[in-house]
Amino acid sequence: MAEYLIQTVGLPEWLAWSLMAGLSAVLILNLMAGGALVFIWAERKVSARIQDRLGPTRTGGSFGWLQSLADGIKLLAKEDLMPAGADGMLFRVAPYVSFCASFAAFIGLPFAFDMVGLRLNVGVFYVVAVLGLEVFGVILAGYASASKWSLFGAMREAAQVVSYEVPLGMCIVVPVMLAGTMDLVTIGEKQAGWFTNWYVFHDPFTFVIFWVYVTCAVASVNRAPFDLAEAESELVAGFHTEYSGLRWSFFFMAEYSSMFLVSGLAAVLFLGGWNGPIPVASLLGLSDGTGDTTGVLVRLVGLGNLLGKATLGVLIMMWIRWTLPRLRIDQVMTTCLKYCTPIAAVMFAGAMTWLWVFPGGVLDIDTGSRRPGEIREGWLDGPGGRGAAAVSTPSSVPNNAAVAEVAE
Amino acid sequence: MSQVIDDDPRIIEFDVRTDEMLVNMGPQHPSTHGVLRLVLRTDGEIVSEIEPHIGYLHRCAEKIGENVSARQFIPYTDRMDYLAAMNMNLGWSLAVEKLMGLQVTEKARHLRVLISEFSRIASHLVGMGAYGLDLGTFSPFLYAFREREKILDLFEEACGARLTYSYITVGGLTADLPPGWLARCEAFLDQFEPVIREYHTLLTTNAIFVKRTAGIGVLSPEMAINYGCSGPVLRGSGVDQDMRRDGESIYTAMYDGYAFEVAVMKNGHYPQDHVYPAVPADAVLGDCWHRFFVRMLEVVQSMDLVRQAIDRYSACSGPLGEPVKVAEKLPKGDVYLETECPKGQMGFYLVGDGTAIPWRVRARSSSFSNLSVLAELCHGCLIADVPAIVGSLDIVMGEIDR
Amino acid sequence: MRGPAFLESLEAAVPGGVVGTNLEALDPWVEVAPGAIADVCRWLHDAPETGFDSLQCITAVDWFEADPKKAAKAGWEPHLELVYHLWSTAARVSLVLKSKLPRWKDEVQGQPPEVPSVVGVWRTADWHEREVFDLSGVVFVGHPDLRRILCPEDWEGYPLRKDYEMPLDYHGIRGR
Amino acid sequence: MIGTLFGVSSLLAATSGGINWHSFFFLLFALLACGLAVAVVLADNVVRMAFYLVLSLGATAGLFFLAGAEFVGAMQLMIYVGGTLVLLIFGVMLTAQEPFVAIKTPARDKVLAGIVGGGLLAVLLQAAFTGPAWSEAPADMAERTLGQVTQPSATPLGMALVGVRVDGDVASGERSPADGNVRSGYLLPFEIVSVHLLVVLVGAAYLARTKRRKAVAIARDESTTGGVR
Amino acid sequence: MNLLSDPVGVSHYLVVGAILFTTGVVCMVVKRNALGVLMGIELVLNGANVNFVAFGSPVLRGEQASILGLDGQAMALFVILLAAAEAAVALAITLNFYNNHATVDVDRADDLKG
Repeated sequence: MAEYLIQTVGLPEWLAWSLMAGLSAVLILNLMAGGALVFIWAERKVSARIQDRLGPTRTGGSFGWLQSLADGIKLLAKEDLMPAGADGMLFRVAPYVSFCASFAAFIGLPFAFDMVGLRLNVGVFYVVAVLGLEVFGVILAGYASASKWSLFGAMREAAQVVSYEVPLGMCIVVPVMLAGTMDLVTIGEKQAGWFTNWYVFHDPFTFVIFWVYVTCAVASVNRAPFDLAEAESELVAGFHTEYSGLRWSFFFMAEYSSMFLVSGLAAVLFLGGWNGPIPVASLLGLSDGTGDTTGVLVRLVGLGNLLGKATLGVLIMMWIRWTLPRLRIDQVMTTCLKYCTPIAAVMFAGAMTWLWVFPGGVLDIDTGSRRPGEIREGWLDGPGGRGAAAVSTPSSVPNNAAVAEVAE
Repeated sequence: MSQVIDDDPRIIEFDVRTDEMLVNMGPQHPSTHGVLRLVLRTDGEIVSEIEPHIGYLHRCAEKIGENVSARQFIPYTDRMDYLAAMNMNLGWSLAVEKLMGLQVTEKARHLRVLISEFSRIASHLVGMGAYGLDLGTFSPFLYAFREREKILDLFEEACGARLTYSYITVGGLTADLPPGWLARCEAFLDQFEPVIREYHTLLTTNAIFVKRTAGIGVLSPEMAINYGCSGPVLRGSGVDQDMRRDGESIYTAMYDGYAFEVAVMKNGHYPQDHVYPAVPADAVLGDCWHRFFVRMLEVVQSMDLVRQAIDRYSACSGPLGEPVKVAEKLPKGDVYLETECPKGQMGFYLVGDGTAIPWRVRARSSSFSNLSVLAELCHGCLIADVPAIVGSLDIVMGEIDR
Repeated sequence: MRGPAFLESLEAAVPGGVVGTNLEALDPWVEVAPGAIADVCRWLHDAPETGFDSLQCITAVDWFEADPKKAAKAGWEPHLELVYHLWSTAARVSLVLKSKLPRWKDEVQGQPPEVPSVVGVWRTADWHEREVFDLSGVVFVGHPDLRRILCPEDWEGYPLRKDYEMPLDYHGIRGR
Repeated sequence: MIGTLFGVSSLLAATSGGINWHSFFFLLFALLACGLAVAVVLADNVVRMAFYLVLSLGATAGLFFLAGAEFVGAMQLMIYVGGTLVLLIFGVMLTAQEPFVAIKTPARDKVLAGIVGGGLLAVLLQAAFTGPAWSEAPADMAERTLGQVTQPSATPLGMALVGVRVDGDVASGERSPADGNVRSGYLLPFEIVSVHLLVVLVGAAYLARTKRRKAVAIARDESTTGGVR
Repeated sequence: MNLLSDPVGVSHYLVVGAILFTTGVVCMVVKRNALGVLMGIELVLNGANVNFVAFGSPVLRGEQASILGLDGQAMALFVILLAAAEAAVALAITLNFYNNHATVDVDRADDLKG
């Protein structure tokens, strides 16, 4: 599209690129913010239904679907309070740090084939690394608030997130190993076909490790039963005790978009990414790899698939939250160090062995579509594979920190 | 070898050198059940000392009692344990009746049993739901309040109020039940019985719940008695004492002919008259889980009592009797009577000087004594355990501060 | 062991402790000399045949009549009465101890009377004695931490005394 | 702010005929990295120092991404920034008590350090511009779009770490594994680093472990340190 | 020279590396807080890393870098790993020092002084 602007409209190159960069950034930002609004509304409705209530019913019609927006306006109008003893600079910056980390991680998450903010060949690594920075804002907030409850919340969060990164990393390594690449787009691509190609069903070990991933993901985004950093019955509100108004809502948005992100990551890594359980498109002889209208339409369906899977993940997290009591800090650490980490390690070894014993896979149903293993990082094979095509045609990879083909 | 070292008092363990921190939990804190202020001295997450500060809800009820007549004091008793106001009314009425030597009619007796046991269910529902809230799960709270609302609806039909009833009063009750009430009550009980199983699934037997409560805040029976604990807190420690069975005759006479089990672990097991969930392996007698479980059992026992009371009450043909006059003179003398309220033994001490207005009124509240054991229980626990322990004591600040 | 036999053994254990009894009252009571209250309680708690292992309540009753006409008819001298309600969980019996104190120590207005603390016997006495100290103005000698409990720490006066006057003003809050 | 940015950039573009986006982002990240590094030196509060340090390291990671070292960049984010995070936490823990929030440095030390640092910087800068080849960008730089990855780095890096070289002269065909004179991979260093990390983990755990000591010894210890707790 | 339009070369990266290195050294010298010194070390290593990456960068050096291959990046990786290890040990030492002296002021670490 940038080329279109340059060639047809005649814009200067730099302007075209910056326009596209801005558009992509706006798209991702809106996905985050809009997603957060939707999820906050959904959380209210889901919790209400779980608890025999109705939830919001008035604002914006019978389902109260404008409730989050109304809340947002209320938060905007609220006074931005800061405790007298707070470290002003850090206190003000902390919510944005959290939010930016969450936002930056979205850049690496593919929403459909090649619909990605920036296609990195270390995609998974990047997403996990950046997501881990979210805790940074929380610690700063806890420290800067000059409140003991905030400090407790921050220290809990730090201990918890740093610990859970270990099993989380091990879980993520397994799909990377199966795909032979850290490129999220290729990982998603390799799970094309019937749902049996999804990595969660690849072998028993990946099935187990998927659930370990779910546990660790819930813990790393601080959702119940691991929401110790903001445990309201113990720490008042934890790290955001002293926050109000817009800054508080930034934490809130960061939390919800992180939930969405880890769910999306789970979908890409384990649940086939943008590929539906039944390869309708490839059965019809369509491909999402082509640049024409059909290709774009198929990709849009894929986008729907991925968003659906990610939303399902978020809904499950809500379900868990409104059902289970909260764990204690030592029990959270025990869960991580004594259960998740060893299980993840064993499953990792198991998956490795499996790959060695059954290199072609056991449940290898020939679907007529691309088979797993056919797609490799192109530069090793030379031209031929689709991955190669994507890498070797520079024009199709707009390279900029935030330029995306989402815009196409 | 290592055992020897462990026991050597001269050897101490130390970790990172840390400073102790004073943290104020409350008076405005989500899990202190009202306006309780706890000053925690913590080393990191570990609480080394805890000091409760009370009195934020002190309304001079005892002083007021010296200025109003015995019947006029009834509304003030409502405001003590406002979650089980019926039981408070009953305690005061019985104390005054003991002083005056009154005997209520048979019908009033059964109605009092019915109402006070029903009120016990309502109170324990709050205790259970709020305990879930303390442990970080929100839904059981609303499930509990859903059922409690139905009980309050029934109370409203009977006396017109939903929280502060002033229904049971000196000499009887202010009104008889409206027609059809008993049928609705039975319908509620039938509907409520399976709901208890849901509570057990969501809380009592939930793995995380058990992890959070089993072995936490263990209160030995000796300590419980020494601290004057009563009610579910005492029975949770395995002390078999229930004023409905062991109390003074004027109170136990009310329960004459009623069959119920005292919810306490005797001979290594809880009563077996109904199917209850098994005690988890981690639970130690006297810990938070047992205190919670005793409450859950009492709900079932109270349901049995309510059913029995419904039968007896409907079998009674006599009059309900009239309450005493508002300005009825009290005889000279003093009485003390403890009744078994949902939170524990509520005692009223009353000194009459021959006028209608008591010379001295004293309310001994169960939560007051139950809370005083908190400092002992919380020694060395984690911050997250503090709400768990406070919640398991099931205190009501209105009763503590009076 | 009830009635007279019980009193005899109590008298033998703490000579001079019991100064009067009323076994006909609704709640029969034993009057104990103020100085001996801790010893009596200790004996009642420890002695195997009694075993009053639980203290239910401590109450102070202020016997004071401001109106001189009524005071003349009252039939008692102004005094404070401490009432202890004991309970035995094993025997399931209760016992009432009473003890008469002067309203003020050494007749000095504002100087609360003193009585031995029973915290060493029952830990629950801790808060109950604090409450009595707070509201009725009795100093329990030997209490580990005798502070006001329900009223603010800087509150003046003892609200449950019959001659207590509500302050006109407390930190700018209108009292009356 | 974004408006200003675009305004400035379009102004510059108008004067010089277009922005090189690589240069633009390089400038952005370089200024951030250097500015925040200076802020680390100037800050007194440990937590603020750590905050600046993390941002500086993050900006450096951005530079790595720009230079085509994606894996190193991600690694930097994950490990370096994560490691600093732990520093930060300790900073918070140790400074939760007032006296240690800021340990002031004498002005004399600052001046001295400034002189030494300035000299060092001068030498280094001079060195940076000595190599003529270093100063000029590759010929095709201008044509290349910003951030375009010439070749993925993660897999060859991983292979190099396990001892197989597929990059450099092997990729360009100057040498081949068959010749037997391929430069070695990094298997040995990799192993050493792994063992090293393990040793460090054990050692750190040992150093910071819960210790047992006789209470008498503690008392003496307290008296020598003035019993400061 | 217009920084925004001219292509960036290795020298530019070297300048950044030099500045990071120098600030790191100054930080190590100036700070009395043990954690501050640690941060100085991190900055120094980071500056070195910038140089490694720049020299090995195919983007910056084109054909010249292909001889080096990924050596520069591999070196940077090892530096990062060792820095992490160093941070762990240094933190443990700091913690121990704090346990014994109740301060993190390195000027107080003079137990060996005669």
